[in-house]
Amino acid sequence: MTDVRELARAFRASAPADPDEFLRARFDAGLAWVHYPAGLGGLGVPREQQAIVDEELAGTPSNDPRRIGIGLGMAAPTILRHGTDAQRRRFLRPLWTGEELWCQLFSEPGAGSDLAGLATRAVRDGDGWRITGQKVWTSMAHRARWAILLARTDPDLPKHQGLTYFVCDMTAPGVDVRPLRQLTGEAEFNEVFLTDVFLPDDLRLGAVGEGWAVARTTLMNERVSIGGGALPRGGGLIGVLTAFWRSHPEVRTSAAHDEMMRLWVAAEAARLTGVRARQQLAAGDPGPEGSAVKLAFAELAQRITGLELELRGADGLRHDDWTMRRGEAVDFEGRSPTYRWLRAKGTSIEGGTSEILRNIIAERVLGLPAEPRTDTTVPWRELPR
Amino acid sequence: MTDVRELARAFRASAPADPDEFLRARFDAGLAWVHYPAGLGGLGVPREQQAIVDEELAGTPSNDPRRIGIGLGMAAPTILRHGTDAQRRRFLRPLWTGEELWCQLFSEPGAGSDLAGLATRAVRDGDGWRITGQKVWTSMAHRARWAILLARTDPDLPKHQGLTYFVCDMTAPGVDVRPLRQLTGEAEFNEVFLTDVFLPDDLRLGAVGEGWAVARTTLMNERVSIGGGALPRGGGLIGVLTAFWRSHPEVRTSAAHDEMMRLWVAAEAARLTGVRARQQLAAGDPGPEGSAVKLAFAELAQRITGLELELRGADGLRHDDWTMRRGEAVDFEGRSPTYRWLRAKGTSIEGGTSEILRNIIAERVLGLPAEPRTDTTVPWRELPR
Amino acid sequence: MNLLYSQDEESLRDSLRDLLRSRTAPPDDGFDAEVWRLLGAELGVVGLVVPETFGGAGASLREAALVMEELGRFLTPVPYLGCAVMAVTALRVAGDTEVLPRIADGSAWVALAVPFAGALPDVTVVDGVLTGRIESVADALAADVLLVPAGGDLYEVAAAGPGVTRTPVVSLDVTRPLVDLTLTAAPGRPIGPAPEAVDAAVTAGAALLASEQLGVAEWCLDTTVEYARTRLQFGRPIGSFQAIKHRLADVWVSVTQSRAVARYAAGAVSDASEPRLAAALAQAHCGPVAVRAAEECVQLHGGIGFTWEHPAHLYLKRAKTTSIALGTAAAHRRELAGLLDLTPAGSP
Amino acid sequence: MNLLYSQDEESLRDSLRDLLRSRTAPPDDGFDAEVWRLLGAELGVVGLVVPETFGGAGASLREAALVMEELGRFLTPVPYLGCAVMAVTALRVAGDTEVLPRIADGSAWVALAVPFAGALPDVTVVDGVLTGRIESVADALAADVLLVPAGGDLYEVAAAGPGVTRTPVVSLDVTRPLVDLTLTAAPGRPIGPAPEAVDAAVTAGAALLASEQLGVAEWCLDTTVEYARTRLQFGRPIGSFQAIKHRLADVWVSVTQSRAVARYAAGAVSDASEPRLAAALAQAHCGPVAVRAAEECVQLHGGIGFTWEHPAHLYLKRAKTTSIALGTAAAHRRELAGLLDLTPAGSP
Repeated sequence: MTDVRELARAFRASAPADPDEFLRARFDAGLAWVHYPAGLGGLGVPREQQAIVDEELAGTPSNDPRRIGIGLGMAAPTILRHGTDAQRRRFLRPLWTGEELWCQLFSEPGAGSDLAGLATRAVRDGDGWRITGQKVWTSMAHRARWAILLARTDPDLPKHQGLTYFVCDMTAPGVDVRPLRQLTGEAEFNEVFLTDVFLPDDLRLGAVGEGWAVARTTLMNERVSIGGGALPRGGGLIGVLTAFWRSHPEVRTSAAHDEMMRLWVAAEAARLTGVRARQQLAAGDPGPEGSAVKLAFAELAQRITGLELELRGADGLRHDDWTMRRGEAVDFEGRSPTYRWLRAKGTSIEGGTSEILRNIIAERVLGLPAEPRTDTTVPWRELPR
Repeated sequence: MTDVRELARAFRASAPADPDEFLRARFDAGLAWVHYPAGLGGLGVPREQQAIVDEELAGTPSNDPRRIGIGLGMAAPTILRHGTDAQRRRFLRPLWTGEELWCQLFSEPGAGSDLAGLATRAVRDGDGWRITGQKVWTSMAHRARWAILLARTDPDLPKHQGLTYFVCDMTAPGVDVRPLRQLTGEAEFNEVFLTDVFLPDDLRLGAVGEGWAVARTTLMNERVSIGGGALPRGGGLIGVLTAFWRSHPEVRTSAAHDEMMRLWVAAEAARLTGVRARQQLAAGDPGPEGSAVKLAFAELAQRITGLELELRGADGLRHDDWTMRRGEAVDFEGRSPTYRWLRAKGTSIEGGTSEILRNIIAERVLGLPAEPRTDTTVPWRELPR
Repeated sequence: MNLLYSQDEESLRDSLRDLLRSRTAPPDDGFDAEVWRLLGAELGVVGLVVPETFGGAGASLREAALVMEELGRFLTPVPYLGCAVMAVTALRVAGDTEVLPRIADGSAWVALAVPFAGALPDVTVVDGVLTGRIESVADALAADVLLVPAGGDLYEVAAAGPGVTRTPVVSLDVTRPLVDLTLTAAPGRPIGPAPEAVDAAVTAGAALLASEQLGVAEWCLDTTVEYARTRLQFGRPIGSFQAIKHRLADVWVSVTQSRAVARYAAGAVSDASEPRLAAALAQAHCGPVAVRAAEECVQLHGGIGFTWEHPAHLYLKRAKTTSIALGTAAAHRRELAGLLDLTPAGSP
Repeated sequence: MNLLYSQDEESLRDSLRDLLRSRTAPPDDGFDAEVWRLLGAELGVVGLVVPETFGGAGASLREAALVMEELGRFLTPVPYLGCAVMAVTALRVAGDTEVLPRIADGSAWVALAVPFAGALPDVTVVDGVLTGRIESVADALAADVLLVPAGGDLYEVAAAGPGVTRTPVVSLDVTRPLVDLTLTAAPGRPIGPAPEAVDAAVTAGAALLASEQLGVAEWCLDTTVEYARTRLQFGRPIGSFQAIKHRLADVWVSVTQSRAVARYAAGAVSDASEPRLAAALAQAHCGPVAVRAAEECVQLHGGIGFTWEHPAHLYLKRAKTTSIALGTAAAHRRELAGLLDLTPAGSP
């Protein structure tokens, strides 16, 4: 059995100093993601052992997990599972080191919750494909080298069957990235217009027509990653609120006190649920509790930030800045109270709306019967749009 | 134009003293329900003029509106609209005077919200019909002389088309009324078992197969009547709660204070909505606001009575009496706090569940599209049950 | 009290809609001068509550509430609340005879210089000149006249005069700009006693703000219903999904209640029957309803509702700020408790 | 802290379910003597928390919490909370050596004589005899021994002895009877100091009541889901309607949270890390969740859920009474605020 701690210590002892080189060397040593196969940044050992590596390599160069988040959380597991050997070798190393950033070209203006209804077309052209369509809600598209892309290759098949999954070259001609401004005033996301973009066939991931199955791998990993990291008790948004309460005796009213305590209890219950979910995962028994955490977080974020504005009274009427900016990271704790409140409205929409999450819980967790569907058996072309 | 006030004064001057005789005479004078036709207890004048009659006849014998409620609110308008002349003359007078009580045989164990799915059969037998089936949630069945009854005459037609509406003779052989005990411990309602009950054809109301259209008249009138009467500000359940608060300083906490004030505001908003709905009705412009009143009342009743139990603490753990009794009237204000809390759970189920009411609001008021239906076009016999 | 709209109100509503519907793109500076002129000159609604003796229409606050409702529905950026409702009420109670005619004839935008939320700050008067700072004042951006409560009296101060500095604030509600006012020995003309005047103005403002909130909530509900009827996902309109239906039905119920409450509040401040109670009830109810309607509007629009491009966020910001302005719902519940003798815990 | 169930706990759960599942019809008097005997004799869970020195299993309150969860799920009418959790905890803290063995060997049903909700009444002690009245005591109906806090000490009082009157109360929760106790010069034997003992017992009771509430909520959710899967209306299962789905999904989310919170509370009173905080959190969260799950159970069953015949009402009554017993959620939120230094309004 591989002694991961030993390997990590040995690596650290002789690792290069330059951050980029360090990360490349760490990948090559199999210490990037230990549960990945040898040769692809891992050692083929259980995922839990990553903690040992991280402990041993604490303080060494690392990548910003938010910057490489999409690649790490969504593209990498999909490439690992559905990619060819050549694709794995080409993409995984620079993805992990952060030398190549990734984005996701899934959602479309007409296909949000109903992702499988998407209209972006991919048409055969010699030894490759021509892609035309419009994608939205693409974070990092303006920086990304690659994208994971879902497109329709056969509109005469039912919606789930005519899709194919590609890696999109974001530098290819015909890729037009435009900022998408949100209600916070800044543009954290993009719209991506694809006009006759040529992708060679070796950028296809999985078989033609198998796009939905490949995308499910991506989406499952998105949901797992969204639960977020472990917070200490009273951390996160509830910590911001209680800190404000403690430092501003003049805003305290008895009604607000009870409302704050309700939120504290709800936040702590949600936090403990996350703790328990991670314990289950570590025990090799991942449950559906992640969905509960995301649903609860969305509601809590909105209620907590809303109460904070009320407590602030006149100050709650004032914003800091409406100028159009690029916002690349959500920062609930460091920014203004009005930003927090506005940005929180997105938590129940992005990464699967709360409505879709409730459907999933009801059908997959509780086993309630599906609604009668009219859209899954007819050719996509004939669906009302 | 009929001078209603004049007529009422003249009638009062020479009316019989015996209560029953007084009511019969009042009916015959057209002063029962002035908007009904002459000869059927009315004068054919606008409904608003009833207020003049009631004012002039204040203090004279009257019937308990709760005792004759079902007859008055549901059977009478249906008989008036869909009955034959003979039926109107036979039923309306003793219905109004209260000499004959009515009940409603609509709901069944398998057909609650989906009333049109009911299974009680009516089969031709000579010059009449044989009825067999089971009905539930029948208040007053143990006292009623007559019932309005919906039964299936043709199971081979789609569900809404095979129904016929009858007046059921509650004294006929084969009618078996059994108390239905509720979670309050008492039996306010009944189950009614109909076994081969013979009803002559002249007890059929409306044409064979037209039962659903006739029933819609009944149900529309049920919804109108459920809005309830006008309460003064701070009356009803919120009045019970605030009276308890005022008289029990020891139970006051700041959290409960704000919750009580939320409920006060919600109750007053619901009350004003009822006031406005009645003003619209009086102005000849009945709107859908009655549904808003019923939905809000159900939720309020449950929240207010729930908070009262919490305020009462240890006393909220104690009930008064679980012995099986017959309860004929809902009494939210006169009974124990635990009774109130339990009985309030029925307000969102009886007379159309809150779920069905929301469907109706969404589709009929807001014009949202109906869900795909699979049950309205196939023969009733083939429906899954 | 009659809670219905009168025929006159219904035709006023029609005229307003004709005007406001055509002005959809809000100007960058949060003030639509042309609509403001038309509301004064063509429709005569700016001077609606100004007595006829002073050139106004001599109507009641009920009619002004109808105007507020439509301004809320279209989110029209004009200072109607501050000028036509609050300043006029303050001036009438303070016994003014000089400023009211200028509001009625459209020659002056008058602002009551009080914070849109929070307590009245101290402004000192020495030898007829005023000094102090009043933050987050609404509807004062380009006002001609400021009505400043100071030392027990209400003063008329020329907004463009000496000693007056207006600093625009970055408002959360981009359609209702706020300013910070600094008075440094600004000359003022006393009009009359301030406390009752300001109190009446704030009460009338809170009561009529409920009608604005009703208009906001109605727009949100109507817009969401329309979207739900036409947006297709999974091969059918999202409004045919029962969970969406039920949530919109719940919004409809609370908007229906808001209509009754807002009408009641408008009536109660018009006939002065119980203005404080009605205004507190209105703000305790209608503010949260508007916030919820706007939140559901954003949520049920999905991604597009979260964009800057779609107007939903403007309504969300308006709903939230008005639920804080002139007192939060919680503050109004506390006031109601006092008026109803529902003593809080710990009180004797 | 580990919030999962251990393998031992899972097999204990299996044994409990085998036993409890077969006892569905609750007895009329609100006490199932046979199950109580089997829980003691066969499964040995009545003495679970009694130290091994006194013949118990020497297990922790975590395992007892698991028992509470299953008793809540099946609504088994036995005095486990009062005897095996609260009395045992009080006895251990008070330093008892005599009563604990009788609980462990099943020879005594011991009840802690405190009100199930509300403040401790005064019981006076004069010459070793106790006088006072304690209302709404749970799990004391047929108890052999009463533990009575009086004059600073905890006393053992023979329930069938002289001077003790037990008056059964008509309990809202028919599956957990209450009694009013009257002591009139009842002889008592002092065990040890009362305040810490009672405090620890009430804290442990509140913490473990959360597991009972979890079991209640789970039963309600499971039963409603099963009904929604099979009840047909409009030609399809009602559970295929999206509004029903979403409400049940919301219940599932809060029950999932209750599980984490209840496990945490059980752990925290077991290792005494922060019992007060954990118990307050547990009651602030799990009580309301159980009430809501039971309310949805009644509502989504429609008419049948409103009948006496269907067990839903038993769970509704249990959920509501436990949300009041040992402190309401609001009271626990107040306590939490104190522990977290989140000062309420008006405090210095």
